[in-house]
Amino acid sequence: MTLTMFTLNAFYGLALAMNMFIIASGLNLIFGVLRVINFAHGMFYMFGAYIIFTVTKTWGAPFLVGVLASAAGLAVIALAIERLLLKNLYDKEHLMQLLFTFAIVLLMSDAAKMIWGTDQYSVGYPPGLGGAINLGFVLLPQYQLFLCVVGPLIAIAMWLLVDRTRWGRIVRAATQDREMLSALGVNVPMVYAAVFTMGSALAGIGGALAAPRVALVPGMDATIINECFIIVIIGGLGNLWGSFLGALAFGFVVQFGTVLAPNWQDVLPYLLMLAVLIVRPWGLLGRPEAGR
Amino acid sequence: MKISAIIVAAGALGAGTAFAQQPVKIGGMYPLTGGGAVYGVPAMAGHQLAIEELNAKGGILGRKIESIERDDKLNPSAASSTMKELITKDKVDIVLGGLSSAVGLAMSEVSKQEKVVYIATIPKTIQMTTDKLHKYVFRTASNTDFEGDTMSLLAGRYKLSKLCNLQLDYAYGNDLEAGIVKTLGKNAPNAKIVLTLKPKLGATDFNPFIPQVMAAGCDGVLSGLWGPHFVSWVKQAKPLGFFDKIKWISGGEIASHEIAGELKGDFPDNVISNTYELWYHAQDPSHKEFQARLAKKLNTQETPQWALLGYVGVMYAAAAMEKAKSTEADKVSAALEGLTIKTPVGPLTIDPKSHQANMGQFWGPMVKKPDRAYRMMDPVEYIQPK
Amino acid sequence: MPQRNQLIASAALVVLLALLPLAGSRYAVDLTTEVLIYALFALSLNVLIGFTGNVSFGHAAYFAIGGYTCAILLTTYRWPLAISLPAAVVLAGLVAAVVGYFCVRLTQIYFAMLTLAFAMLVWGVAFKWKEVTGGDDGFTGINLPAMLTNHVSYFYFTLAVVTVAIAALWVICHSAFGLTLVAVRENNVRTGFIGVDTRRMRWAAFTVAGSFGGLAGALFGMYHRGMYIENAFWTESAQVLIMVLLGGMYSFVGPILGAATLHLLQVFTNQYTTYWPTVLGLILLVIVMVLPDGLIGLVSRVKARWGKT
Amino acid sequence: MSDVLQTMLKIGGLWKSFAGFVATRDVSFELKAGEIHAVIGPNGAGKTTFFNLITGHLRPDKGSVAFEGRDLVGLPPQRIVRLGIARSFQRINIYPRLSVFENVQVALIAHEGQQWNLFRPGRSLHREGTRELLELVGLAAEATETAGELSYGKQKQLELAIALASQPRLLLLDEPTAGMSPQETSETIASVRDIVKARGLTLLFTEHDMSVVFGIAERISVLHHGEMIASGAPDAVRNDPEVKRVYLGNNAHG
Repeated sequence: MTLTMFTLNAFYGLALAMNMFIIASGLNLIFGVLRVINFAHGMFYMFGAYIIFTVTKTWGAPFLVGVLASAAGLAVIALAIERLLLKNLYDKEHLMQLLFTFAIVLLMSDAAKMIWGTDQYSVGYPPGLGGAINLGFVLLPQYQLFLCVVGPLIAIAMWLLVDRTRWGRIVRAATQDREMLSALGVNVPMVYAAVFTMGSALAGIGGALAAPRVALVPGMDATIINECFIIVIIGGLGNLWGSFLGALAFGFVVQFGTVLAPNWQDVLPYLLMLAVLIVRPWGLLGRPEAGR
Repeated sequence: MKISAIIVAAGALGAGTAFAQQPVKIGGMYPLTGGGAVYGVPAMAGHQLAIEELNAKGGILGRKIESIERDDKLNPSAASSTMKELITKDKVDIVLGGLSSAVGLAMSEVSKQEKVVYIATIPKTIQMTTDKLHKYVFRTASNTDFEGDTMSLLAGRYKLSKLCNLQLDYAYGNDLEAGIVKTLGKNAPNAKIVLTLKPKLGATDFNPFIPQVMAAGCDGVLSGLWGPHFVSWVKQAKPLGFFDKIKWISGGEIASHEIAGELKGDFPDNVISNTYELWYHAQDPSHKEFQARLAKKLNTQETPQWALLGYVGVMYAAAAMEKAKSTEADKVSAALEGLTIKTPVGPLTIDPKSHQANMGQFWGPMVKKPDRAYRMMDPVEYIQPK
Repeated sequence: MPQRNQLIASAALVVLLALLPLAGSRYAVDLTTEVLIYALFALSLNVLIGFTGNVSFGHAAYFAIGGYTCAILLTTYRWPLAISLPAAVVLAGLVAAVVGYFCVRLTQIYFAMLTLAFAMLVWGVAFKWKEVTGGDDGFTGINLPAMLTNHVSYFYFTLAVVTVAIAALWVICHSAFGLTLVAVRENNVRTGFIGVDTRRMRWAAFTVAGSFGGLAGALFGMYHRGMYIENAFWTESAQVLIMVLLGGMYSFVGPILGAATLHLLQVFTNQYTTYWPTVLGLILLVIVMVLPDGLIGLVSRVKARWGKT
Repeated sequence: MSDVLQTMLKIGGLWKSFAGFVATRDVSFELKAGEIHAVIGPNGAGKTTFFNLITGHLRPDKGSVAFEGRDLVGLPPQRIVRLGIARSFQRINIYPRLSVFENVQVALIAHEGQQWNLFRPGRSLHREGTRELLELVGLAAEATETAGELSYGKQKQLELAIALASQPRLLLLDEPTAGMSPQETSETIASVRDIVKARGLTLLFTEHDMSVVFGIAERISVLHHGEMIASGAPDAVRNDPEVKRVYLGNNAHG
């Protein structure tokens, strides 16, 4: 591999990692606090992509407005789902929640079909980000550079929010002991609703930011949900920087793995997860859950 | 002897008139949900259009047509069950449709067991009409050999020398590659494949492949990347100036308006590809007529190409039943062999040996037009296999 | 004694099913064959989920291994069914034992994701090993013994095999082994302190589940005369998981009910609307919101959970 | 089976720390067969950790644990149980969704190594033995109830029955009367002592209630901040100045 190729691959791996991180971080947040395995997260991602399509292409709004619309749209959808339905399920079996999110996937897939039909769509790059930057020995696409900036920004913002604010302390406490928090007078249901909304909005942003790079088609939710779970799991459940690390591992393994061993590309993410879980059963930065 | 013959004839006549009340049942199966719906939904629209037209003219053999439509879910086992259901519960006389190779082969397997004719209208895998050919399976779509042949022909015509072969890593991609390799020496003796890459089916990230193609110094790419794969590739490769130097010859119908109309200005230069049908291509009156009716049904002038495939399948079924004067599978199968019908894209004939129709495709370069926001094929050439 | 009633009811159901072909509906016979196979598939998974408390996201792998093995032995190697079918079960069980060895070191979601990873490897092998499995074209044209090519005879064959397999699973689930599995599910730590190697118990449960899953897969492949890589895909694992949850995982018969309900729902809604996902989604929602114990909870609200007979 | 004067459990130089916090500091300890031995100490003294180290729930950083001359370090709980050490837990640790009867039954199945029997119906096994054990701890009337619905005191009794089902020679009870009323406490203690003596068991237990401790313990050991500061006969411990200072002094009058 020449230096040019290596640089390019490393860069692409990073860009992929950042795009995946943005989506997976929301899933991680929801799982970490609510302990809900949200199968609908991929569908939220798809809705994020479709919403930015409608807002920027059909209505002609600027790209940034589209991203915000995707985030807002998913926040509203998620809040409605949480307040109307999901909030009644926290005390039930985890598996019932899983069945619930699967039902949401089915309903939203048909909703998408009714709203957007089955055509495939594409979203243009935001102005000024559609080209590439020439470093002399290598060309780097601007949009991917942009993702490489946005990803860490989101990570830092989440870290500040969760680690440095009162609200964040409550959220972290909620992951530990819900009853205790409730006894302390914290409105736990509101914390849950806020976390679910925020995590889902991140899926929307992830979808919106992925939209210029990929074709928008029904079914685009299917693989993304597995990949997000892989990232969250290999990073360590509920661990923000774990997910960041997990996304980086995912990005580089998929990028370099696909170049070097194209025959394995279909199962690369799963091989990565296998390797991590066998060596570190609780993920890269995860801790074993005490007892039971 | 004579008397018994009369009795038999009378019986047959009686049965015939009783039968005349019964509609002809045509089963149609396409993916209508999930990832395959992009193609399945328009194909089903064409399927329905054909049945509406036939019914307006009195149906088949004077009997009304009853259309029974199902989602094949892009899943071979589910499709197999559904097709059995159509045969055993709904008692269909013939089944049409399918999209993916695996679904096509699964449906072909059911057709073989149940002795019901199946016309594959979209699946292209060559196996269906070679190794796994049987009496009841027919194909009115193109196939990977035809497509590969035309692609290598185009490589020769554009005097390409260093080629990169870019196929999706699954049945269609592998078969198309075989079709190209088989004919390249004959069609483009000066061309050489210097690099073969196979991204996975459903890939959305082509960054591991794009730099490799650019670094290989190819002057042309022979690609089987269809639909969303092509769109994603374009979105990721174009910022690097990928299409400035490299000529992209593609199967997989990426020259269709569904893609060009969506990508608009983002559709790259230097693309030569195919499509089954072109709404803006005035070929002959029958095509214009078809296009007008389809536009009315779908409420858009810019109709998708896939409708034609569903439409032609039904027309073939109808013609075969008329020719056989029966809906019995054995007779319909016999009638389909060598049958020629008129279609919106010209006359088609099913080869009696391979059960394959000589379905051609429109081929040509995609070019900017001053008065259009999207690219169109110009000049268009309808290439039909010999 | 309720157990006796159960036995009589089960026997009556089997007899009733055996009479089904007399009704003359080929469609009903085919549909029932499919339901029987899915019922066995769901029951096999429930050995892990309901009895051991370990959720597998990769159970389709063993279904596929069983299906492909039986198909390949029958067709490529022309082995008789009497050897091919047991061989398929054994191979599925062996692979489950190997995979299980790694998976049972983990618990909860980590366990689930590891099963998923292994299952996707199985899918990858089925996809890439084209010469043997047919790759993504599928393995079609399975060579069945002549006596099973008729749909009625295949139905009886399936009914017999599934009945025996379900009876075997019933015995296993209600054995000392089964009761100890429930103890592992209810309290893993405590079970260690009564002298049980809980990891080995879970490993054994994993292997049992895989073996019976393989049997279901073998029956499935022969029924369709084809195995496809989609049968090993994670969506298939999700589907059987939903069957179990839908029916009720803490009951032995729950998964049978879930399998029948989900499969028939999918078949029937597909006949009426292409918006079958909405119909299915709404039904699932109702079940989740109103029937937390799955369908079996509706059938026997009065009955207490596993533990009281 | 074992001589009354024989050492049953011998612990030497045991250390355990969690992320820098030392929970067990160089603890050495001996337990004679047949004795009733209490481990006391204020909350957080490391009593439960000490039990967990003996029963294999935790692995010591350093030190040795020998049961009847056999090294236990590194053995998983299930192996240690099989050697003859059973325990109860400070926080209720039963099978809340199984019936009371099944709670004990499954422990008997495990004790007999029948968990690998795939054919014998589990519920038909050890019915007699289960009934006897339930009677022994006074739960015969509640046999068919769901364990999780029992009163707290009765759940504690059930724990005892589960522990006894393993037919241990050494019984470790972690706060067997925690959360019980004085009435329940005295009943429980009386029954525990009867059972232990009748079956010739050795008992090691932790306890908060000093009247219980001094009522039945033949020997007492005192843990403080993970260190074993005293060990001996009740009177000797009662009068130990160090114990008085750090523990009894604070608690008895506080």
